[in-house]
Amino acid sequence: MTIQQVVFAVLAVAVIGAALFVVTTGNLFRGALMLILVFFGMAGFYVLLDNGLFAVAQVMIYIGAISILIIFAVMLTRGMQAMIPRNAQATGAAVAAAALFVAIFLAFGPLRLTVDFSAVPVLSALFRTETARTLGDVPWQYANQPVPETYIADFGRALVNINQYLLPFLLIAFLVDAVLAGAVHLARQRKPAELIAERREIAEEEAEEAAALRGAASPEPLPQGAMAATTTQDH
Amino acid sequence: MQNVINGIPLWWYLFVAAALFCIGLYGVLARKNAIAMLMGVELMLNSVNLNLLAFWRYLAPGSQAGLAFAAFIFVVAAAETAVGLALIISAYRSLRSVDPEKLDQLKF
Amino acid sequence: MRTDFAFVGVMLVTAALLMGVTLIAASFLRPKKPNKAKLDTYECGMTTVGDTWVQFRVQYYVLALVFVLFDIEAILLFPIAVAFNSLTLFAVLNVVLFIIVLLIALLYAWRKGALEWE
Amino acid sequence: MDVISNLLKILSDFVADLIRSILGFSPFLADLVTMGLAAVVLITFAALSFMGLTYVERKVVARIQDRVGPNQAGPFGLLQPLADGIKMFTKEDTTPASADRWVYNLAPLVIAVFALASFAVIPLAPGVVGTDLNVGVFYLLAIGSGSIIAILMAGWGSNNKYALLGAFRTVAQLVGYEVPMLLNIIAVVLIAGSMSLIDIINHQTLADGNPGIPHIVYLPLAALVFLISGIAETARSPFDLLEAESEIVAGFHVEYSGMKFALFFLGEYVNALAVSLVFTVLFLGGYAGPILPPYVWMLLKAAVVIFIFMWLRGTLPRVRIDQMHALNWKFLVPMSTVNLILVMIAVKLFPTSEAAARAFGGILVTPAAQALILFTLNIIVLLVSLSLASRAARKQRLAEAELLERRRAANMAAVAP
Repeated sequence: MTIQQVVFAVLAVAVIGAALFVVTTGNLFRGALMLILVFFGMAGFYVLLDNGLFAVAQVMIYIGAISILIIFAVMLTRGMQAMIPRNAQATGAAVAAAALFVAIFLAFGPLRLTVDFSAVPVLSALFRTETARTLGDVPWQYANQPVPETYIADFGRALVNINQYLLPFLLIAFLVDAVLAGAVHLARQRKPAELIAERREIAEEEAEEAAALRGAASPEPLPQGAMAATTTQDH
Repeated sequence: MQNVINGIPLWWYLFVAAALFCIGLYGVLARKNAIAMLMGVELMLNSVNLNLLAFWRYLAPGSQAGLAFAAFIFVVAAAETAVGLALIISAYRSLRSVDPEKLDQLKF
Repeated sequence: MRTDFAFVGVMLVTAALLMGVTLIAASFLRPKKPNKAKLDTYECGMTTVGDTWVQFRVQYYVLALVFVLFDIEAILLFPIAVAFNSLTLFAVLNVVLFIIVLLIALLYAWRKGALEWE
Repeated sequence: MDVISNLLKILSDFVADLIRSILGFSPFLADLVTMGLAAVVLITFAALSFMGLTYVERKVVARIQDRVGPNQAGPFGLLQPLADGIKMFTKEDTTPASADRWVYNLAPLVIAVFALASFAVIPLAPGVVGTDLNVGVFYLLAIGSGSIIAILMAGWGSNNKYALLGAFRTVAQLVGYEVPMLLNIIAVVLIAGSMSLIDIINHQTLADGNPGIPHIVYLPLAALVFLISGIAETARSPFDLLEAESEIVAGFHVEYSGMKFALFFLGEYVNALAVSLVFTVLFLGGYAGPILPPYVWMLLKAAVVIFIFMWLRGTLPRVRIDQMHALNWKFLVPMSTVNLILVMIAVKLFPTSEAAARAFGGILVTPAAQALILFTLNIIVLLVSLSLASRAARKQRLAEAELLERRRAANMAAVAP
């Protein structure tokens, strides 16, 4: 057991435990904090992979930017207290996720498995040409090299090299432009009067729908709840 | 053939990444809150990034492909979160709910 | 593992340990006489009204959003800045184009009033 | 002479050798103990400077405001920080009943740890540095985001309207002022060609070890903006909106008392110290200097920067929140961006090294000539943006005055028969 292995094990346990907490908790803010722990653990993995640049970029982008956006959103959409953590398809989702994990592990894990397709009727119909296939213990083409000392500068050069990643690099700028335009439009400050009018419209439509469904002659009165728009003073 | 860097074989990283991806998948499928679903998506993107950088380190440390893709995933993840959360906030302000099952009004 | 980052880890752990020990030591030294008034939320002596989760302005979110834009710019520009001496003029002009396009995004947000406070 | 100038280096090497000879049976353990000891020394240095700074700051601000400042505890009040420490230690610490206990108690720890972590990469003398990361300045920027998370934790964990509001305000401020800061750091990295703090200092030092041209001559505008955003990042006056007692009590740490409050305080001061040290490294040439030993130069330069912080605190009034955001987003950020673009093109057209000239023709110039070109460029950008800003401000004032005038006229018309 080398020190790196110990660090890896600690990070792995922390990351997976925190991730499980994130997807099961009812308290969204604590979930966001645990998500930050996951991001931090990821930065630790990148350090173990000899990539300091991306470890730092991970902290900068995920913890410094994305987490803050998520926490702001959690705080802006209050009512996360007593949140129901899962929906009706949770069991199915858990089974699907577990099945996917087992499948990935069998296909790419360290165990070498030989599956004889001809023995199983369904599989033999699916994979007609092959009779047997080896799963797991993939023979990756290992490079056996250290990371070059100049990997940061190399990466910088590759980003603006026209034969490498110049086009995606420039597209990022336009993507970010579009994101900002859309998000600013969506999250703009709306006047209370505007909001009330919108909600009244929705309520009317819903009432009309309900009336049309029931085939009643007279439309129902507007539901009270829909009208009670908050005009709370923003801080 | 078994290649070990810093005492860690490649499949350890793949294992963690797969576990994280599946946890994220569960989060996306099983949560009742749009922000929580977005957190699940973040977990999945992170696991993909871990895979990319692990393969970069073990298979091609001299090339820039793994780094470039990981960097673009950073960018796209940030963009996706920004727009996603703006949508959720906008929907919340109109409808007072962040439950995707309740957001069946195609208007907003 | 890059040994240079090992020290960062040691630093984080040591700082957490030292600060944690300070907190725990203080908890033994200090008096502990809680009463209801002390444990109340401090709002200038007034009784707390309503929920803490008053509605906040979306402005905060929009500012964080513009920040994310520049954060993205930064993680891509730092490696380029390190490699700057070996870039061609064409590459540099493309980087300039990149920054200008982001500046346009900022100007758009400005014109849309996203940067106005009040 | 040589012994004195390399005192820190010799001492640290001696201790490292000692540990290695004692723990010779296990090199790994020896390394771990050495690193742990270095960390403890750095943290102690930061904590002691925090105590010293509180005293100095109170004295300096008192002098500016024509007061005496602390003068009761010990000679000249020198024992005041100690007295404060004892008070903080023995003060009762209340946790509000409605607080989210875990988050509430963890927040001060997180803020202190991340503030101290920045000392891991700051070089204090040649060879005396926690670790020379090749992503040094980037690391410093990233580690700053940890304190933002801690502030949000404190605001949410306290379950208090004022705390949450203060946290929101503070985070909006910190996040905003990080942008001009990183834009200007990119400009410095561009010139130095490396993100390592040691390389950045070396770029400001001549080959024979004498001080060369500091970056403040290359990029005066970047230095100015970095200083302003550094003050805002550490939430010091005039950007101390989070402590606006009259508006939001005391910001996000309103519920904290005793040792936890002390940790927030420590985080604040350690951050200010770190910003001044980083400013010294990035723009003032770090530890390079004639005659005096390097560590003295480093601390002297940092002390000057810190004094500027205190001076500003003593003289400037607090800005309004809308002014604070407008200054950042409408002035500093566009100006820094334009400056960065111009610096990029200028550095490419007038390279100083053979290698850079090979990549693209350009005109090979000496560092002094490049510094002169960039200096002129920076000053031009500064003057142009100042004149643009003052014109826009005048326009706005006139528009406001006109609006007021029109309103008054309307009122008069309504009153008059």
